[in-house]
Amino acid sequence: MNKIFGYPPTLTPRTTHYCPGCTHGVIHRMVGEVIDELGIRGRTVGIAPVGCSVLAYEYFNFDMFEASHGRAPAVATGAKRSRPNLIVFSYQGDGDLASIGMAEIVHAANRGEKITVVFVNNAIYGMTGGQMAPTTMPNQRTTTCPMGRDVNEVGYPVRMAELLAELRTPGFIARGSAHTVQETIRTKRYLKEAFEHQVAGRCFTFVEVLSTCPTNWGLSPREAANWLEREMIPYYPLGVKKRPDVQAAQEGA
Amino acid sequence: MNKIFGYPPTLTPRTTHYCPGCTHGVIHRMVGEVIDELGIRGRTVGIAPVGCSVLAYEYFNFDMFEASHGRAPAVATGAKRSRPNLIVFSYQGDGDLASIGMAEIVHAANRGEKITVVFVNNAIYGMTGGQMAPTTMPNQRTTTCPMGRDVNEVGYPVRMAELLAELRTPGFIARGSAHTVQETIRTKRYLKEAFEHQVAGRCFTFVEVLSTCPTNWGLSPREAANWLEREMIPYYPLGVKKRPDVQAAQEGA
Amino acid sequence: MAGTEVLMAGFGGQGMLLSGKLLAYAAMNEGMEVSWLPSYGPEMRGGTANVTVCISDKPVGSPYISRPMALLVMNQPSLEKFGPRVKPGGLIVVNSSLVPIEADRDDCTVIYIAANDLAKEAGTARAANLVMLGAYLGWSGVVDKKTAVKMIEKEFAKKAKFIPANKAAFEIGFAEGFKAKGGKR
Amino acid sequence: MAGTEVLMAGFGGQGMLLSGKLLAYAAMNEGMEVSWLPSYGPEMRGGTANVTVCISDKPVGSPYISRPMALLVMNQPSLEKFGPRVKPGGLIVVNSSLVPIEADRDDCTVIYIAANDLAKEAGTARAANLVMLGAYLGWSGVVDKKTAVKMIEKEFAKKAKFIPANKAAFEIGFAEGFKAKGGKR
Amino acid sequence: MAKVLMKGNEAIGEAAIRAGCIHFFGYPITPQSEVPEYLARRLPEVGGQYVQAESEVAASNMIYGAAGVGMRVLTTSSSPGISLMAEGISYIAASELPVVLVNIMRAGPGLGGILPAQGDYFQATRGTGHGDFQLLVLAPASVQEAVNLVILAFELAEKYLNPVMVIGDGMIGQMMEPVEFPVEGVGPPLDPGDWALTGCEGRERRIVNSLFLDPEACNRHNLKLKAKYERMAENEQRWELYNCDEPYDLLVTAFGMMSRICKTAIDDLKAEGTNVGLFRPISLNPFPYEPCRRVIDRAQRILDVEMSMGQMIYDIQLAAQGRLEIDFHGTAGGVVPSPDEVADKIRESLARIGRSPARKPGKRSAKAAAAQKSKSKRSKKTATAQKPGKRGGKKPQNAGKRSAARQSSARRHGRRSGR
Amino acid sequence: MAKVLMKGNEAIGEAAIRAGCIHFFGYPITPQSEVPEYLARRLPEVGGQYVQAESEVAASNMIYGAAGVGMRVLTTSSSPGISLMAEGISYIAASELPVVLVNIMRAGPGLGGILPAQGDYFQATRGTGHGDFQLLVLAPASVQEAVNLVILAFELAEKYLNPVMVIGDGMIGQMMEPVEFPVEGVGPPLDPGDWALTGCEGRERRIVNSLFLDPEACNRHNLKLKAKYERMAENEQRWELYNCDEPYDLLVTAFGMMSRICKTAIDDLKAEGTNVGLFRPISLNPFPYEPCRRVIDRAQRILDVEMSMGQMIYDIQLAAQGRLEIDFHGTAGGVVPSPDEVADKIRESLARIGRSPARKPGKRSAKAAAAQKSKSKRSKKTATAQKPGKRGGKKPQNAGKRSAARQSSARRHGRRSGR
Amino acid sequence: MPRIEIDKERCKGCERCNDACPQEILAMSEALNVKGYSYAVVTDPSRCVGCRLCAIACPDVAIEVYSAGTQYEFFAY
Amino acid sequence: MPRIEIDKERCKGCERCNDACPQEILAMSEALNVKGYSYAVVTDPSRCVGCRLCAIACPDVAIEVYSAGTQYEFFAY
Ligand SMILES: Cc1ncc(C[n+]2csc(CCOP(=O)(O)OP(=O)(O)O)c2C)c(N)n1
Ligand SMILES: Cc1ncc(C[n+]2csc(CCOP(=O)(O)OP(=O)(O)O)c2C)c(N)n1
Ligand code: SF4
Ligand code: SF4
Ligand code: SF4
Ligand code: SF4
Ligand code: SF4
Ligand code: SF4
Ligand SMILES: [Mg+2]
Ligand SMILES: [Mg+2]
Repeated sequence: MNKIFGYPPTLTPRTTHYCPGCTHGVIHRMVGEVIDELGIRGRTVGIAPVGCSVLAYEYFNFDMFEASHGRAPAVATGAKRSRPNLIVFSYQGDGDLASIGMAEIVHAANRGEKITVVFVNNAIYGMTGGQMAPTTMPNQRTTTCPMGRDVNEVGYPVRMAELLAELRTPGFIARGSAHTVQETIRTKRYLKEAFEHQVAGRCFTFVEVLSTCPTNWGLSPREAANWLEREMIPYYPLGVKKRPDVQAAQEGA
Repeated sequence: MNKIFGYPPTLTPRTTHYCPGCTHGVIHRMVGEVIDELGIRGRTVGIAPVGCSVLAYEYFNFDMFEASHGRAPAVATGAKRSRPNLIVFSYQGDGDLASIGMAEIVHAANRGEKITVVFVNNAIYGMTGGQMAPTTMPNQRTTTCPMGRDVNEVGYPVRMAELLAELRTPGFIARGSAHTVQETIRTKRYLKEAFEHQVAGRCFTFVEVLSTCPTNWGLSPREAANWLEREMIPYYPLGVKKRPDVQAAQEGA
Repeated sequence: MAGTEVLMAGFGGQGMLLSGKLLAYAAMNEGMEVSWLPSYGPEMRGGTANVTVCISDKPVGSPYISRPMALLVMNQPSLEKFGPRVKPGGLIVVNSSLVPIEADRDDCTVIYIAANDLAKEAGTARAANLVMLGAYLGWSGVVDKKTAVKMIEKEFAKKAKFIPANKAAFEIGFAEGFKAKGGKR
Repeated sequence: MAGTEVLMAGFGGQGMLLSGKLLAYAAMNEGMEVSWLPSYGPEMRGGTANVTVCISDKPVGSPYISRPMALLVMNQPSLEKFGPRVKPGGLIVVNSSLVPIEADRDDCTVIYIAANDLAKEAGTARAANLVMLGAYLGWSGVVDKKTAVKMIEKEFAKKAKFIPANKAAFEIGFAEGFKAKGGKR
Repeated sequence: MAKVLMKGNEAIGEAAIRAGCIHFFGYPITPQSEVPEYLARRLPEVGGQYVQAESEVAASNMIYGAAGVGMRVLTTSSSPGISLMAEGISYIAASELPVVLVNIMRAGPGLGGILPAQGDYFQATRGTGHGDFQLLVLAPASVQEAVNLVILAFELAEKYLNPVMVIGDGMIGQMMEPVEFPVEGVGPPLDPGDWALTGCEGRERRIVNSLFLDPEACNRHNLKLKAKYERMAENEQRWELYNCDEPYDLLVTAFGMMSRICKTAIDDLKAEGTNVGLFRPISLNPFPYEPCRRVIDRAQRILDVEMSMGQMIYDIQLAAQGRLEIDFHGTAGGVVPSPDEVADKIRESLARIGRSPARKPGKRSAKAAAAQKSKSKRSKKTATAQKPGKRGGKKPQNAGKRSAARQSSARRHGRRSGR
Repeated sequence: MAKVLMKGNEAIGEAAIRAGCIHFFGYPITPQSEVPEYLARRLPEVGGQYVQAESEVAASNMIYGAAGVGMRVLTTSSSPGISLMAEGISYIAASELPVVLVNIMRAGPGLGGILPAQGDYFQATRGTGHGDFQLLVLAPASVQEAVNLVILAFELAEKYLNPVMVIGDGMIGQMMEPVEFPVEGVGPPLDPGDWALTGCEGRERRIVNSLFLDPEACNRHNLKLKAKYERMAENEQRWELYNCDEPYDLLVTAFGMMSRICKTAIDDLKAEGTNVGLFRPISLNPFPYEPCRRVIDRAQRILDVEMSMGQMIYDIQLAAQGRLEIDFHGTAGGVVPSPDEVADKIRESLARIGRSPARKPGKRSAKAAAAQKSKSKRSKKTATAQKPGKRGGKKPQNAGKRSAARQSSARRHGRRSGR
Repeated sequence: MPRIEIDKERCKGCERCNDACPQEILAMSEALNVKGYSYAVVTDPSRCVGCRLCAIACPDVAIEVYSAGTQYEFFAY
Repeated sequence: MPRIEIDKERCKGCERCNDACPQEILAMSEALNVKGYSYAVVTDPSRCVGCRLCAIACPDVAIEVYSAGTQYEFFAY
């Protein structure tokens, strides 16, 4: 009998503080697995954001920063530019990355920082108790849009993957989801590809992962997965948005 | 004999501080003319940025703010949301809007603020003496990229019009240029359409105008116009990038 | 009486913040000065949620109380943490449906109430917090029973169907508390 | 001499900042303490550009000088603005090629030098700033002529073809200054 | 008007509406998120708007825009968020716009924690941003006072055309207390005076600006601001004295919620026969130096208590001018000193001047606890807040009315909370 | 090593390289833009990197990242840019990372102007950001001292694992003076100690963090920081006395470039037979209170001169403890008080204590001007900078060596400038 | 025979594994774990095919899977 | 006959009008204006067609154009 699935060595044994069914946990595990698979734990530096994953440094078992709200890509830039041999990734929520951190993520992507960004989009501010995020769905109710997001007043949700893919600077940009096993498996491939590009020193890499927030959506984990599937995926299409021209990059290098 | 071209009433009589041949002056005049043509001077509030046009409030003859560097869209949001009857526009350079002010412009556009943004892209920080901007052309030399912009190190220039057009929220987004008479005329039409959409309360409006900085490019005004034509226009294609569905907007209202 | 402080503690979702609010409202309606100070922060996520209610006939001094006069606990960690802090001569109400241990205090009154079981009897296990509040008021008489019941009615005004069960739970608790006090005050 | 301060003023692009730098370099090379403080800011854009050079055998106190010992002016606004501030007994060198007015000071030495014309003679009108510097040094002898010439050579080392004309301009100016001083120091 | 039981954060939001402020721009942050949440519900009801800014940087510039067009405007945040507003606040102050800011302080520095703290005293009173400018800073010690001071903040902001900050700790934001709103409904709109950008139709155009390229003009502008700050210092000092009518050897200094904890400690000690005075600045800027000096002059030692590592103590030193020794007790990180702890520190300070009560410092005694039960002495001698030149009894403008009143409204304020 | 004539901004950039710092993250702003411009040219030559941040907010987080992985790192900015770093600096201080920040102050508040000013004293020494933290703040008064202090700043940052700010005004950034670099080449790399995130291969993993959800832990962290600040206060006070050897009635206090202007004024007055002392703090934080008090004790009055509306004066007051009257002269907005103006103010202050020189205050006299010509007296009595406990002669660590030396390099430093 | 092991103290009772199992052999416990959660249990271990879907779905990495198949070094899937 | 008027004190000598004029009748002055700029002058006024291109090109709004054509209210072009 072989163990064909178990606790990834690169996660600490701590139980997370995430709510039951919150897919932050799934995404943590995938990141840990990818780092194990690539054997880069010893030279990886992760960056936790401000958001529910603020304590990510308690769970990832390697060197970690805790960054200020939204600025993880700038922290990553400082770290990676100073020690290019490190594998640097940030792990950020949608309030963190798409609201307050918009300038930092767009510019890190545009400068082509050779980092990996794991973007957990749960369409809400989880940690602070469920306020509207730029990614909140039309008509979705939150504590700061109690009548539902009115797109005439505050516009449509931001699609970060598409927005960043619009930049001319090469990059790897994909969107997956952690709400089903199938999408989780696919998303893990995106994450792995992203880290591989970074290991090869190729380009900026970005994986958006749709994630549930049962607590602030006011749904059970199961309902939350269904809501994500029904409401979010049509608006946030999954798939690879941009891939570096590996050939060209190798010649350039 | 009729005067068929003269000083727009909505500009103050002051001579600008702009360098000889700097097309900031052309853009100022066009904005002034449009405001005169629409007869909205009495309810217009302009917002000057930090950049060479920091003194725009000396030249536009109506109520004006001076905003902090990059934040004019936030100031515009505060003003327009508080007094929706005002016609509010910001006038911003590329360092101001595309570098430090990235978050503010993306979010103002995404919220669909019913303002007009005049974005003067001269591929450089004019006021501070010619440092690299996010819009600086590949290989263009500036005081902070003395060997020319290396796209492998700092990425490609940001195309703001295309980036903002990618957002789902409706808007009017166009790019013109002030380097020739022909493009100036076309650009003025964009500006007029933008203000018209605002007057109709329709959507976020944004006109990027390619502009020369003879001083910091180290070129004569004539050479500067040629350089813009040759280097910038192929990378920054002119034209309307996005138009609101006027029909739909009217029904919505 | 001139004033008292009650600490109500449990897991998040067990309704102690609401019990505290009802108590504060009731006291306020009886003309007293009150403060209601919830814990927030690290304890909150999946941890304990507690609230301190101060009641006084004078403006409340510190709403933050290190040594309360009374403690109502819905779980074991809270009893372990706060039990020792109750002032000598004070009261501890333990929800014995959920707390398997006893309070280690002989200088206080300790009442064990099977709040969840009693609440179930009243119609809904979710009203265990009201059993606890009832027990506290039955024992202490800090506010009038009628005032408290009025507050419950107000609180649930928009979900009227919950009123009867919640009132019943409160009454059951009250009776228990009153009994523990020896049937008189 | 123990120290002096020179204010050099003109339009941006007229090279007064460079003249000031050459003077500061030369003085430094002669073992003196120096400071070179340019104006910056509102005056800069299309306006006047000026620089204050302080030279002393002791550490320079304030590099910002309200009343300089000497003034070199390349345009009328600068003469009008700074002329009255020169210390009594000081020196004013006026580029009469560009400044149509006279300095209204009888307690100072005023030298009028047609710097642009003289520079043209030397080979390039752009070297008017060096004519001015030369005139100042010819009059004041603050640093040795040879040192100043060495600095010019160093400054233009990378654009060697400009050296002769600039040196020539400096020499012409120097001669004029020395003459104005009466041919002796 | 009837009293309602309200969470501090929500009461602050409501107070703004009562003051006529129907525009809010801000960003969520614990422990103040209930302000935006409350206003997101309430403002549309009163014809106003809640706009969630993309960041605190943007929020500070949005309020600049809103105030610039002559509307009353509020933003609220907590420590790190206020830091992000530093540049914006400097612009607002320099441009002389009336805005009200609320800082519900949490533990710092950095991300710190989310529990109550007072470590932003310096930031509020000295270095909120670059350049020479000052905020008016008001520090309430109860939910009622928070309401009163928010309303006052709007008045002062408009009187001086200056940003006003109301500063409290997480406790004041999170706790519920009964409040009475001194005014009904929505206050009248702001008079756009001769400065607001309302469109130049029919009048000279106006400019809202802080750029003065000419140094003389910039200096004049700074002198003008300075004169205003001197006027503020003259007229807007607010403070409270507690227990200062009887003789005391020790003066305790504290502000905000910390002062209430000190009061409880002081009351407890009274039961031991010790009288201790308390000085509480209500306006942290202008700091009431003179009033503070007057009560210092009657003491033999000072104990400054803060939920910080010692910030207000500098102002106490400036008031004391070296005349007395100052002891300090401070905690940070969200640790709230308990009344017992403060009482112990008071005993230690008293011991240093040989005025130690007989009993050794220790845990709050049973006797003290008993005293607590019947705090009859606390009644009429409580809080007297004074303004300069108005010593003695006059009830301060901003003192909360504490008369018992029936609760009239059952608005629901319980919300999920987080960080 | 030979002296070179260098612009302050460029010398600061070069000094960082000499200190072993080869990473710079920053954003252009007048009057400091020559630092990034210089480093954009120089850093690639020494194997380092210049990264232009998208904003000062980003810059402050980039240096957090760079320092966190154990590299020496510099950022420079000017007043509004420093405000934008407030949150980032608070994080850096809280996480105990060694970074060096330079603020080349311009006129404020708001956009203000771009000319020299000192109005960020409070911001630097008190409220740089939220929470209880402190920067080490060093204020040079010459280009040479700027070089020395930047090098020292890196040493101190690493010694204390604390951000250090070198603060000067636009003059120090823009002027050229001869400088000698005390070290050749590029300094050795930083030792990543037991804190830097270099990859956890072969060791325990590390965390760079300022979050402490547990209040007790957060309080402990604050106490740890406080202990560090006390150590800094103990060991890192730096100051200069000028003319304090002879008896004086008036003590002038000033910092940075302003102190040099005061020196010239003091020298001019000597020619009139008046001796005036000068106290200049070099470390603005920790402020040298005790040393200041010692020279205050020998004076009868104080004149504090600042290019601001009065900020350091609070620290002078704290040092004076009410013992002396303090006059103040300040300008803002980019107006630089001239030596004449300062001399006049000195005369006024002297007059107030009946020590007025015979002549009426007025424009700098011919006699003074003549004296200026031969300032022989100024020579050996100049600047003596001292550290606590080391009174008297010892040449301070950071005093510039001013021996005449041949210029060895003709590096070109003239650049276009703007705002 | 493939089998899974559930660490009941890590489990938060979210039921995601229940939904994921193609064999429908997972359910929730009656009893609560020390954190008060009802936890996942295997109702019919014999029918487990070792497909790992439950483990992949679990946000709390509470499930280990054992099988006769190839040992994946790092639980690649 | 169409004609233009150049405000020589506003002119900064950028020559943009020179380049814009289809009639090639603009040139730069020998003399300098008070700000020290060589300014635009019309070399052959009689050939001006009143096309306004010079004016549209001018960043300093130094040119007015007069013509017999329709008067545009706000110089629309
Ligand atoms: C400067 C600053 N502003 C605001 C906050 C408060 N805050 C903490 S987390 C958060 C939002 C988190 O939402 P998101 O990034 O979507 O992460 P999630 O919790 O949903 O995973 C906010 C606003 C803060 N800590 N710092
Ligand atoms: C917060 C802040 N950072 C930096 C500056 C300095 N600064 C002034 S203008 C400017 C850039 C201007 O460039 P751009 O926006 O392209 O305008 P242009 O001058 O080219 O028209 C900068 C960096 C500032 N004033 N404030
Ligand atoms: S609040 Fe939402 S995002 Fe945060 S842990 Fe809970 S479910 Fe996950
Ligand atoms: S510096 Fe450039 S952008 Fe600025 S006024 Fe001159 S030419 Fe125009
Ligand atoms: S491994 Fe597959 S079959 Fe076995 S329990 Fe898990 S999901 Fe069900
Ligand atoms: S998915 Fe994991 S946490 Fe959820 S019920 Fe199953 S075992 Fe428990
Ligand atoms: S109006 Fe036309 S023809 Fe006449 S000068 Fe101007 S460009 Fe030339
Ligand atoms: S375009 Fe205008 S500024 Fe330029 S030369 Fe012609 S008239 Fe003068
Ligand atoms: Mg989220
Ligand atoms: Mg630009």
